[in-house]
Amino acid sequence: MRKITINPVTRIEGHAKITLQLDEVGEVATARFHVNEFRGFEKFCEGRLFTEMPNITPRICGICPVSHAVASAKAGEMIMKVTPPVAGELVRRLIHLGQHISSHALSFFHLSCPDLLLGWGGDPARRNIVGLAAAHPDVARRGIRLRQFGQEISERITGKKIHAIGIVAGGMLQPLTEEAREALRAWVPEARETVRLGLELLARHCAEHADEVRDFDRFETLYLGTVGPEGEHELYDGRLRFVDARGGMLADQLDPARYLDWIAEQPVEWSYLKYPYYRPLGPERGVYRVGPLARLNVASRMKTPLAQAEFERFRALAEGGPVHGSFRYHQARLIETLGCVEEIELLLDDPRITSDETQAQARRNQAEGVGCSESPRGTLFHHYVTDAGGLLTGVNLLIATGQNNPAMNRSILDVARRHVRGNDISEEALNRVEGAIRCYDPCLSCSTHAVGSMPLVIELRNARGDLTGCWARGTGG
Amino acid sequence: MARQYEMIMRHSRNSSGTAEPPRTDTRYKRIAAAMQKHQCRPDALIEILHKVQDAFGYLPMEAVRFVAREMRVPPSRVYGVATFYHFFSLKPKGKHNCVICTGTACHVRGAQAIVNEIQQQLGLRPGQTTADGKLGVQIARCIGCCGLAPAVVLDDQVLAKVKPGEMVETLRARVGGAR
Amino acid sequence: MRKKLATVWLGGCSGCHMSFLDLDERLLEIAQWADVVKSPVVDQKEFPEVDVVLVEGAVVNAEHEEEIVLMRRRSRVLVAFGDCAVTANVPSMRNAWPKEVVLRRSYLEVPGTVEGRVPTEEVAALIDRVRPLHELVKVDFFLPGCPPSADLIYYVLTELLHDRVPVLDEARLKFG
Amino acid sequence: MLGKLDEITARVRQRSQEYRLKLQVCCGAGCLSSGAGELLEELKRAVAAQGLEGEVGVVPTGCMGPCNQGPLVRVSPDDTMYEKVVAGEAAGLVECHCGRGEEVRAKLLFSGGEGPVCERASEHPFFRLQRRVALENCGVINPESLEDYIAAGGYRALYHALTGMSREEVIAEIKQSGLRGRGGAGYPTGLKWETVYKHVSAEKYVICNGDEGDPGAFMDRGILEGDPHRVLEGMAIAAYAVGARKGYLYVRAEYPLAIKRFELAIKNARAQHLLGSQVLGTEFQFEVEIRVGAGAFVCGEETALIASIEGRRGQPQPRPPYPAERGLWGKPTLINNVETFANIVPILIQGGEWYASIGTPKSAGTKAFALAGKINNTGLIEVPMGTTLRQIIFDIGGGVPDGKRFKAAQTGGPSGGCIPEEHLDVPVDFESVVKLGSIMGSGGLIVMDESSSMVDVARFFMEFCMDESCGKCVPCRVGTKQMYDLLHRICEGRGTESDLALLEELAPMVKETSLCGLGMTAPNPLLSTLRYFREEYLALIPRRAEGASVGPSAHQP
Amino acid sequence: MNEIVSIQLDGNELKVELGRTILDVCREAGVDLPVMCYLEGLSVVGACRLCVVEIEGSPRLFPACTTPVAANQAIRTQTEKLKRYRRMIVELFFAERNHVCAVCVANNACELQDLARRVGMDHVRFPYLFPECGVDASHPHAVLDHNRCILCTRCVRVCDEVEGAHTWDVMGRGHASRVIADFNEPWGSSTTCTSCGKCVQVCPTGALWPKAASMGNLRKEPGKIGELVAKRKLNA
Repeated sequence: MRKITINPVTRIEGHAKITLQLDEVGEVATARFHVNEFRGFEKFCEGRLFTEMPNITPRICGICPVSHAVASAKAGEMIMKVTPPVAGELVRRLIHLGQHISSHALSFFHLSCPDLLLGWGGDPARRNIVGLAAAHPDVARRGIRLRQFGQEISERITGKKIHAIGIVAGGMLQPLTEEAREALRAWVPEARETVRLGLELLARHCAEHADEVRDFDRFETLYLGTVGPEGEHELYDGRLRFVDARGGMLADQLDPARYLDWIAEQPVEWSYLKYPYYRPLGPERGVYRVGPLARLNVASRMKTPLAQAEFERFRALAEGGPVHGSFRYHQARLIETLGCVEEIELLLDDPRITSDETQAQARRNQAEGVGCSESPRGTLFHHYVTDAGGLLTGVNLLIATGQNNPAMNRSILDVARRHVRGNDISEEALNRVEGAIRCYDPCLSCSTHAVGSMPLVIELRNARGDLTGCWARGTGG
Repeated sequence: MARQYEMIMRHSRNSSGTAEPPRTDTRYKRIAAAMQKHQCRPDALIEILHKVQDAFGYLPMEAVRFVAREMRVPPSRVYGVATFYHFFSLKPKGKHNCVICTGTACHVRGAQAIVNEIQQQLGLRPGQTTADGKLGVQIARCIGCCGLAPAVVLDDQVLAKVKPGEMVETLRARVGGAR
Repeated sequence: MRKKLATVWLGGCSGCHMSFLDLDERLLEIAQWADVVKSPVVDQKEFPEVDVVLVEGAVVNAEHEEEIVLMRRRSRVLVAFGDCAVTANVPSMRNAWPKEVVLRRSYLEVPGTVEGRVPTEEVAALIDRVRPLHELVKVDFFLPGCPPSADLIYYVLTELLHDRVPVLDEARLKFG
Repeated sequence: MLGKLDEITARVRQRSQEYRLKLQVCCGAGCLSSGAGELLEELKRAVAAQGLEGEVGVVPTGCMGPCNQGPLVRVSPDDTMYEKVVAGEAAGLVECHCGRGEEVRAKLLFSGGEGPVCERASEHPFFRLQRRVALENCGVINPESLEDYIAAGGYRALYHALTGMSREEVIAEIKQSGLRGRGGAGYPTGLKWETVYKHVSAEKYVICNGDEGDPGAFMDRGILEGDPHRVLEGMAIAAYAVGARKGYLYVRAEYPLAIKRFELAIKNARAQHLLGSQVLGTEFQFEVEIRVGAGAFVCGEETALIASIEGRRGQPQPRPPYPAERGLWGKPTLINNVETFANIVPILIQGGEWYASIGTPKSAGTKAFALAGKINNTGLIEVPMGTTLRQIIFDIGGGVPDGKRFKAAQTGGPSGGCIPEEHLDVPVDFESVVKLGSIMGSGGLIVMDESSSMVDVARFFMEFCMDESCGKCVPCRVGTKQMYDLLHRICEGRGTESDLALLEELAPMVKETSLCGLGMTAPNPLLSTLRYFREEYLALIPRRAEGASVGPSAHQP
Repeated sequence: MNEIVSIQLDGNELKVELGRTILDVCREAGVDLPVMCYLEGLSVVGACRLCVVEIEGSPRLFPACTTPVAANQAIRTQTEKLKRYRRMIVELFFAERNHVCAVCVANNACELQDLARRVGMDHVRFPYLFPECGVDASHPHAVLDHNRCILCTRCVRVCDEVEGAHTWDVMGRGHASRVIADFNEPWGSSTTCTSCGKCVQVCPTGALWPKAASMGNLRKEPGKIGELVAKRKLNA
């Protein structure tokens, strides 16, 4: 037996690595994705006041802080038994959509485009956003600006791009000013064009590399996402829908507050990331995926016309059933981004959004609260239990990337089995394995996240664990 | 902190409300008399707390509440004073008490070894009392018997030039061999 | 002379890196002065010498402890990048409990957990206390903020990459 | 009234003349804990049994000094002292010395040690090099007997002051004496009295500070236990001089014997009109109350002590206003420590000029020291200012036991510092000790030998200061904690050179910015050990990994 | 009116009234001295030591808040040493408890946070002590978080001196000191607290805050106490 260790996210960043265990004949027996990072929010939030959580939990992740803030605020609202005023909700939605845009833009333009446009076999040292800027300045610039638009929304409202101050239990502290509304409106056409460009790039890539795309893992899982009352795609305030691998409805319109009835988590010895599964089907058959691919697989439709058109094209890939190929995450991400831009435009046009009445005040009115929102990487749950004074006595956080963990492991295994054989590990094999992870855009700060190039090292180990060989990529060695 | 807090809370609940301390208890009578002597002047607070500790061996919360009420001193002030001075204890001490002097002279002559030995052999750290309440171990900053260093005060008796092993044996003998 | 710049991420939320990306088009300007070595190499032997390294995050586990020492050795200027690196910030909130208690909560006690167990294999062991960088290595420059704004990052990087010493005056210096 | 004092004196003297021999048994705290109480009774029994009752008196006294050798018995007027006399040896001793007139050579003081043994105790260097002024009655008279005190000349100074001196004259005498506060800071006592005197107020207070908190110091204990009336009389004189009618003795709860004896002294003095409304038949009135401390070193600080007497947390106040101006209950208050008050009576009796002639020009008089640590003759001594440490440690103290090498002397307790061998010949006075990086302090003197780790000593004192910090001001509250943690790290072998650098940066800040003396002096043991024994610190610091260090910020704006 | 004397403040000649404190004089002269424990309207405790100044001819440092001016004093308020010491004191504050500005309700409304910027504290060199501190949320309207308490005792003083309730005091000593309500009981069960909210207003950090507040909308008005006390004096 040999063991191969891959560190896609370098040892220096040290958050995650992959090990491949080979059997006697050199076939991949197991593939494991190890998350190295643990910070302990579930414990150290205990003893804090529940109203502080919308400012603490964003520190779980700097890429999707708004989703955490929103989930926290919603859990707080359940504890207070209060609903934010309309303007509060609309502004919050706006920021939330902005975050989806910036996160998705980051994933596609900053992280994936270098691969797509510079080629999988390009010089790893240049395969990053800077290298992209040199080779395709327009694409890079537009990608950067799309992300900037998303960040700008938060800044225009709260004064801060990351870890915004103002998302509170009960609504928002700040209204949207007329000035901000106009400034943001001005961005919309450009943003829409950039997403379209992204979709075109992706479509071209898929056409040129049809085999590769098809070849990417296509194992089947269940899907979880939130949907609106009519089953429409909904990021901010939907109810849970599970579909099975054939697209059949497993459960629909579930109250997120009862997430524990549907989702269980199993820790493993070898990763800080747990193995969640769809509880009624158990750990083996209950593997599900979340995130853009899942959301598009569970949704009956998109809320906006342009996104809907893309959605229909997307679903046609699988004749209306779920699209399983994880490479299609990229596409789903861009479709969502398009939907976000459209929805932002609608929100900015809503006359109610600039009202000063953005926050509802209330005290703690019940002990427990669950907040749920869709983060860019998937469905997010915050679950708080408070004492009489409002101090947290129990905190449970179910994070998007965590829910993709079983699927990511399966994806790696899937890819590795096809491309890794014995001692002969090709450059391409490394890329494939890495690519399998990147499809999910795993947020490993919510687990970890790599920015830019991801040099790999593979260590071959014999059965006793002694190092017998080492391949490194991205360092010229 | 939290644990301590809880403990104190339990005390306060036991004695909260209108439940008067047992006036018939002669100890309370003595405390009341001392307060009378000082006309309940707030400046006598420390003197009175000394009396309480004399009477009970420590400062029971009930008695502390009683003092605050009778002397009309704000509760937080009484508690602040009671916890400022190390001589006062809000916890009952042991039936037997072993006070290890850790003054300079005793320190350079090996007081720490006594503390360590007691901790290792009897499992008692300074400030702790055995579960059965038989033996309490404390440390003192300096008992002014530097000529006798290292010195230990066992039940008000000063032991001079104490050797760690012998000290443990003495303590075992004092509490009847109980660990 | 083009500089070599690295950015590294230890125990933090990546928010500082996101703020770095908020440089937006100024990223390309930075790229004119420095080769951005964004994800340095795995193997310690191959960690390149760099002129400036921005280190985000606190020292949370045993691997971070080794990494920060290595990075110090290979970097001319080491910048504690953001509050976690400077003060240990939010990750240090766990220091109020023994690490075992914190792990037990997340892997054995939280609701919904089935067959709870604390991860011990192939994962970096937590250290007893989360610490800021300067408790382990010499830090040349401190850039507080949660996260530091892109403008601030731009200012500091511009100065450092031009061999000047950035000055955080009252207007630029802020925790939180 | 003077007649009454004379009458008592005559009576006591006559009674003691009846005795051919007097067996004085040291009943200081040290000897008591070695069995002096039992010995006293046994001696009385032996005297009675051997039919010597009329000619041999057995009397308890306060601390005689060599605490290490207790229980001690002195035979007067033979000037013979016996050491380590256990109760079982009483009969033999009485029979031999009192009966047959033979000295018990094997039990002579210091015969168990390595140094000289003298038949006449006063010829032994331990006593010969001492000059007992504040302690003159300690170990001589029965501390529980007012009559003994009066017979030793007691309360005459008070009478003299009340009847023959104006308040200004008293203060002038004290000023002339050059007496400086014996509590540690060495502020001129006369000036202090004058300041309180000059502040006009219907109410003023005199406080005797007996909160001897320095670990390793027991001079005040010795005095309070051995000669309580001396302190009481000194307080009364001070009260007359500054215009106070009420006094407090603030004493540690750890000194129950001192409390008991002082209480008795107050009671007896009141009964003889030496306290109360018409003291010694004059218009002067003076009451004294005892306030028992409750275990807080910081209460040695004047303003904290006042807070404690007022029944509050013993936290110091910023000065100004000084207690002399606004002290107890906001009234002008004089605070001196026990030893200072014990010096007042001899100054008034023999004159300020006399007192000033003892000691050095800037530090007049004598100073009591408590010798302890790695030294042969531990105990309580009093020497003229200007005596060298070498004389104190090697001649009086008999040097370091077990053939070990002397390393350092620690003076001034947690506020002081360590003085190494090379400075032992410096004459001890307020200024010179400060120059060496220590302070005179209240008189605790701890000797360290080569086996003592000076870093450990620094940590010990820092832990003390950290525990005793009242928590009011930030530099002391947090600074002592930080310094302790850093020292602890170094002691445990986990320190770095930058820890040392941090310590050296923090210490001066704490020293200069703390609110009261505790914080201002807390870094002293650290700084002085760093000054003289830096290599011990460095030896504890492991060679650190390359690049791993903590340094002061390179780029401060 | 007291005697007028002349002093030198950072090299500038000034005529000032005897009996006033150096801090008063500095404020009037526009010299910016940092303070934490000092608050107009409350008794002066001189505990934070931030306002220490140098007076020529004395080796000691003097807290400006308690030291009265004297004729011909030459006062220095901004020497390098003072700046260094002040920065160190602020570092000690931060190292003492668990101040996490990023998630504190008082973020952007905190005197301690502002102080750090003013004295140029870019990091804390001293090891963080990470003490175990509780949060008391038992009061219906406000929260006490010991993690953020700097023991300035403004709350203790305002409660005693202005409100007259003396709910707050300090227990323990040294670095173990903690602000307590009554007999170290949950604030919400205090029998002396009048819920006047003054303590919350004067608290310089996020240690005391109204439950309804969130990061971003916390506004404290410690200055109100000075005004209140002044008005009372006028009326009396």
